[in-house]
Amino acid sequence: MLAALIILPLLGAVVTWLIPSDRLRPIVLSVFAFGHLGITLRLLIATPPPSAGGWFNLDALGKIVLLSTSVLFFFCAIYSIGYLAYRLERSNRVLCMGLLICLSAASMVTITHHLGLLWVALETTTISMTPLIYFNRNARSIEATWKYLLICSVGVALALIGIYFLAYSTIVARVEPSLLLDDLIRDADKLSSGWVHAAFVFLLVGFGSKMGLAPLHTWKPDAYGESPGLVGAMLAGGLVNLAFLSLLRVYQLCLATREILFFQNALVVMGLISMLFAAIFMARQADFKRMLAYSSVEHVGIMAVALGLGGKAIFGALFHILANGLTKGVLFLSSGNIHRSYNSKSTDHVRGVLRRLPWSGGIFLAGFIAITGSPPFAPFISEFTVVSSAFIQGRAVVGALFLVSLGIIFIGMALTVLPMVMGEAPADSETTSYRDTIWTVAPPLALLVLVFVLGVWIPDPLMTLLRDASALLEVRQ
Amino acid sequence: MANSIIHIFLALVMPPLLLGVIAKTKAAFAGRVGAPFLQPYYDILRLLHKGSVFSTTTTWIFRAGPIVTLATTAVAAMLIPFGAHPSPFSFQGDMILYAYLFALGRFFTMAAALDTGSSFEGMGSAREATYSCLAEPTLFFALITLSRLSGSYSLSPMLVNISFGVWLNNGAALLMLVGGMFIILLAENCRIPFDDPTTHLELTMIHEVMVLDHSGPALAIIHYAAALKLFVLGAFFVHLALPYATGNPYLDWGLFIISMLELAVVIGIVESVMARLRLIRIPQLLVAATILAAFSTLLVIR
Amino acid sequence: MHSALQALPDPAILAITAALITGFSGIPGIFLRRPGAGQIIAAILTLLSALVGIPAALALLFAKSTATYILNWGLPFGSCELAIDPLSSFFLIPIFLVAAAGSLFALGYWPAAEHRSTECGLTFFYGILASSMAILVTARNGVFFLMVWEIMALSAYFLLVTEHESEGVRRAGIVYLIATHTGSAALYVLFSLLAAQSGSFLLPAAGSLSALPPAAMVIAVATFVGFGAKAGIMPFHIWLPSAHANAPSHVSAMMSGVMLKMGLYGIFRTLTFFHDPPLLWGAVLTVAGISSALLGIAFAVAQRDMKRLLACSSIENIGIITTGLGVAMMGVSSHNAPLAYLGMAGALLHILNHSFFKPLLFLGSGVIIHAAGTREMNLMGGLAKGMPRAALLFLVGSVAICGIPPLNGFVSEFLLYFGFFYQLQAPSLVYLVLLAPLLALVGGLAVVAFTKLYSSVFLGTPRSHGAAHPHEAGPAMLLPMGLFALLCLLVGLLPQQALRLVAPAITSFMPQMSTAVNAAEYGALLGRISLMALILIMLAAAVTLFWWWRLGSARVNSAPTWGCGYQRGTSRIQYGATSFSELAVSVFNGIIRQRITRPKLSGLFPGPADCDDRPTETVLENVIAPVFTFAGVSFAFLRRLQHGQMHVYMIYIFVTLFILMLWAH
Amino acid sequence: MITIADQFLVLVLLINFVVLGTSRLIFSIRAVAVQGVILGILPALIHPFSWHLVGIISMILITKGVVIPLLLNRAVRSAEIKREVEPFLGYVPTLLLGAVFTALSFGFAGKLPMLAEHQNYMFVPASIATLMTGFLILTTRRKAISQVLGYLILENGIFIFGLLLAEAMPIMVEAGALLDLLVGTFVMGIVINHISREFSSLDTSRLTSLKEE
Repeated sequence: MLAALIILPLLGAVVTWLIPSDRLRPIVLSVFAFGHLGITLRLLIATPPPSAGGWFNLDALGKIVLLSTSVLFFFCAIYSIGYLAYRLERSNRVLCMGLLICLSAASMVTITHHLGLLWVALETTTISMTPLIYFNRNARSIEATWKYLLICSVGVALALIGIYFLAYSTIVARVEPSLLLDDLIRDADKLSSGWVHAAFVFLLVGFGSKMGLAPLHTWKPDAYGESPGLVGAMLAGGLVNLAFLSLLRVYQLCLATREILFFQNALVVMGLISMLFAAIFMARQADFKRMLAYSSVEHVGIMAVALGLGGKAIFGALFHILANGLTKGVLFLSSGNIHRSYNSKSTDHVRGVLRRLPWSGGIFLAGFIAITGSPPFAPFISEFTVVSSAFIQGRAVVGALFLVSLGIIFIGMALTVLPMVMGEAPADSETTSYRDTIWTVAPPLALLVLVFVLGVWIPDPLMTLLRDASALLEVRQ
Repeated sequence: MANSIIHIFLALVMPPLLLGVIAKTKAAFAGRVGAPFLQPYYDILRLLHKGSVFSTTTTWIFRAGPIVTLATTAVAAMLIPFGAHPSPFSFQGDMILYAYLFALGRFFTMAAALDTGSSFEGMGSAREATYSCLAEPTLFFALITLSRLSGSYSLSPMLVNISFGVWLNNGAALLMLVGGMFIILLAENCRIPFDDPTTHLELTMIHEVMVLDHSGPALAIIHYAAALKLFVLGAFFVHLALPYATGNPYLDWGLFIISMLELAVVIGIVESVMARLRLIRIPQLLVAATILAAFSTLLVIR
Repeated sequence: MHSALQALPDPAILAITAALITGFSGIPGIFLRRPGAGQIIAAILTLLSALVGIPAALALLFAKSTATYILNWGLPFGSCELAIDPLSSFFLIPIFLVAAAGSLFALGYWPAAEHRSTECGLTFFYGILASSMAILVTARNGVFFLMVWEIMALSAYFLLVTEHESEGVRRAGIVYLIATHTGSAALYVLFSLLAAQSGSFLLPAAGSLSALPPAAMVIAVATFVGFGAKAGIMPFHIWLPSAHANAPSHVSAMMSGVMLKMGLYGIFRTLTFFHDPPLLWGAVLTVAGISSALLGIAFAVAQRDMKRLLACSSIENIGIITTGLGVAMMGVSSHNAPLAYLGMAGALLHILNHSFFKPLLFLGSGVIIHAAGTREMNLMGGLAKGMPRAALLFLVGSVAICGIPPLNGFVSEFLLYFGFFYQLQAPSLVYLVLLAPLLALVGGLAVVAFTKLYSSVFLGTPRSHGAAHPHEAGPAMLLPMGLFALLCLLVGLLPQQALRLVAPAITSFMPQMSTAVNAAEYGALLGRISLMALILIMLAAAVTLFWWWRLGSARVNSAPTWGCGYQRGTSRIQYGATSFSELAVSVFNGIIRQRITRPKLSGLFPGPADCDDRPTETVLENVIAPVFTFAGVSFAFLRRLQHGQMHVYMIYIFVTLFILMLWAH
Repeated sequence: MITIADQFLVLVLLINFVVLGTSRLIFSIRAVAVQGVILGILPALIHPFSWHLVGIISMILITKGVVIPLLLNRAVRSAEIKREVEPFLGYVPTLLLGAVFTALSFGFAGKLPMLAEHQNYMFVPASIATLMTGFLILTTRRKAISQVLGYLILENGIFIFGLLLAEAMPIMVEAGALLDLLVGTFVMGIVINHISREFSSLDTSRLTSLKEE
């Protein structure tokens, strides 16, 4: 069953490669996405035992990320049917293939407990996304692709060093050398602390740059800004979570090695820096896709702070994986519609969206409200959990900084989004034939509904899942 | 009971007499014989028998103005004690009602004035609005002082309480209060130096210009209401300035009437020796009154 | 009457159901194709819920008991309790009342036939706003409270930007949204700290927290900022004037009449948690309140936009209420029962009164806008002839809001005044009595503001073509106004009954205090006031009869107003709104700030020129805007970090690595 | 055997300096290729014979020694550029920095808690020094090709460290990692070709249109 999770998308990749028709391909994509979603749900209900040797083990943390990725991917696939039908001027073979390969690699990241394999899978996602960013085939997108590829590769390379250091620490400690998470955790207190420390730093920087923590985020606005809406959605809602999952693995290890305090503080500091960075860059942002990219920086910051705070905030971090992923899907898909319809990303030209694209505009507005942490949407739950636990733990300064940057971000986003969706379209704005259709509106709408439901009611199974997951990250004496 | 009847009777009958006395005093100062004391009564009666002209611009507000003014002033007259005698209607907190009744009258007077759509009336009501809300705090400082001195929350006790004994103890405070309240008395009743009822240059008037377009019975009502207002505020002032009281009720009524007439004479003297202030000076004088009253308050509550 | 009400099946359930019905009232309209059908259904549903909800609220109020329910929700913030105690039910009354009146008014004011695109959303969010407020006052779980609070704020925002094509509306919307969100941030802190104090997100029981620890101080500050921003207490009022001015009128009525009170409710509720709060809290509230009242009404005097004037007077009234609350708190702290009782009674009663006359005036302004097509008072005039009924109702509102007898505004202010005077004999805090003259000044300025409003709109002759041919409003619009006017009159004439309405809420607010005073005494006082009011009315009637008798026996003819000797007098030479308040503005210059642009006139025969003066938003323009510009500039500087040079991005990565390495070892 | 390995590592370090010092792209590509070949041989020296070792070695040799250099050469040809002109930092300073970093890394490696049998070999210092070289090239060179080379050298540095823990790294993972590097560089090559078509140059200082102003 676990194997199917990996193989099915690969199969799909092959099929999409063989299919000649650009019209047919997205439908096949959606079919495989649906299959993947089905398998995912099946696995969540009936979880298989860890594979022999413990290489593959779908634990609670993996489940959460797998679920959010699979759901998001499914809706992106549906969206691609309508979207790519409009973009028939160029072949979407590579796009569909890349998406499916990325999905397979992502599934691998979620189910493996072997750090080396984790790294391989993660690097695969990075590479498989590269051609997708270049989908628009213009100077800006090639630049974005180049920066994305090089910075992420270097970052992940650093992560590889970190993993090597861990491995070497086992050798130095003369325990049975292994990169299996469970073995490492078992022998944690024997490992030589010097190497482990260094490893943590390298892993933090490596996965952090993949995740987009400031100041390692520099590739993000370019990549998100220049790639098509659904690729942006996968990057911001999917890949970010994978990197975060890798960070969670490291966190588990830290917990075992009692080195946690440094790691937590580092996370809090980097998270706050990321939020402040995002706040600064979002104010007066004239390109709404770049704005979304910075919002993604903000939200990885939130997750990092939550993880660093520990305690109850862990729940917030884990729930934010879902909340942020789905909401980012809403925003990027609807912004893709807006971008296509105005053929511009500049807020000078994009005005009065509610008039031209009532549905996309409304969804985008709602997504803005959701992502800035207003009820009744899911991000509120996680963000408030973080704030309150910060104050309850007596770390008022962290809480205050957190709130301040949230406030600035809200103001910045409001000043960008509200003039965009409201008012009248300016006379000089380009008019295209692109309008809301059921295929391009339904997916973001469905995601929005999900975000809303999770904002008012967390189903019991999900709640237990989150509880188990946060149990894995509790400090144990 | 008898006292209440006398009270109401005085309130009904006496007010125009004060105007007559004031006019007579001014005439005496000017070396003229002047109109008889009862001239105001004649005027009012004559006006009551005249017909009326209503501007086509106006609505029922224009008609309501005089009525409400008179009614409110009359109720105020029911609350204020005359001389040593408590008022017919007296309850805790009545002084607040007393102060706010005038506001009601003012609201309708101004509205009625503006109803005519004439710019002169507009001017008048703008001035009235501004100056009266400057006068408001002074009255309240006075009430605070009196309430503090008498230890009660009702006009009758707090005014009747004033006596020479109180003057001996709180001379300074009461002196300032008298000063402040005299200014307010003149201002509220649009006497010189604030306003000159007898001038015929509308640009300079406050109260008179607001009632330019009223005629006949309406004007009569307005004149009577104005006289009554002077009477009511005067009664208030007399308590502060001339707190005579003999034990004998009838003598007290007499004393009250006499002191009201004294007040009228004093006003007359002031009007004959002073000139009208320029409009821009008026606020300063009113603020001065407020400051006086405020100081008296501070003196008694410190 | 009470027994009859208590015979109802559990009133608390009824009230909550009513709230939910209101919330769903807008939904049918979304699916109905025919324009207007949804609106009518919404109006009917809202009216129904009011008919159910208000009696239920009254029953709960007089039952003096607290009904508690546990809502089963899937969120990890402890159990979600709903409870209705007298304080909640007291606030429920205006919510249901104004909501119903507004939705009825909307039928005439915002007919779906003319506003196809906007009506649906308007009706929908209107219902959400109403029901969120109704649920808010029952919420007892901090997080649930916060969620409902945000929903309320957001739905208000969407109502406000209904006409988002106009730049002004968008600006107002953004200012409102930013202000309310900043307030919410303070509330995040508040509820987190409360949870830290009490150990759960359930709101603490009354008097269960101590005010001594420093956290309590932070809680107090957060409360003041968070809820004050919603209530519009100075200096958090910046969003209020433009928001109220730009919203559709029945929405303004809802916001000003009820939504501001939710901020006050928050303050009330939070203060109940603490036993013996420090004197400072009451003092701060009092100072903030009286200055809001004074500055608010001063701003109002200077306004030219009718609805802005009303909005500023909302600031004033909120200020008066806050003063009352502050005084009451000082009474609680100094164990001075009468002061506490009078202050609280005045505050609560004024909340009720303000939710009667302010909606009346805002609905009236809607009628006026329909008739004159503008909000600019200098362009109106003489509307009373075209719309006598609306004019009469509006007059009632204007007199009531000035706090003049015999209407309801006076009653609440009377209680406050009496509380101040009461201090004269009190052992401590004698200086509170100095609030009385200040309040008197506020009253005086209010008279200026509202004579200005009423006269320049309804009286005189029209100053523009738009205002020349007004038409009377339809029953759908007049009926709600009439209802409010009637309530104003009733409370004014039977204040002792109104006091009985308030008493239970006071009891629940400060149980130990209210036993120490004998409320009957104050009831008797108010009885005397109602007697005097009746006498006043009878006297007025007598004078009227007398005058009619005189007029009957004399010649009455009519002529145009004397043109002051001008040869060609136009209606433009009347005293307009601005010219009326000009003197007051010049006297109170400094408190009232105006930007006057005077033309340069030269030569013997200068050409046509115009002089423009408009009131300035002091705080917004001189404090907030500069901060934003500064932030913008400094951010623009920092944004250079993202300069596109990739090799420098690489340096970022390695520098981060290096720093972390140093930190780790 | 391991002593021989050390000699090879010295070679690796020398190649680092060559790449730091030269401006001719083709030459530095070849240098990196040689470095890759050396790294390919090294495992054979330190690990006992086994078939999967053979597999790995052959793979390394093919990828690092043949495929990647070919790719880069193609890119250079298509872009018709010969040398790296005016780098952000001149050659002499870069060389000096490289020397300093190498020295530092030797010092640093001495402090690390090493396994006794690794104590007196220069795997760790060599790998750190190579890492640093890669970083230097990444941050100082203008041409996209040079940056790819920098990335490759960085990878080589990591690879050297990886040699120490063959028993911890299973063959599968090793292969996967290598495959990723190959594909990654492959994609980079493609991207470079696109860049040269788009901008008719490989000058990355032209790739700065995406920024905040």
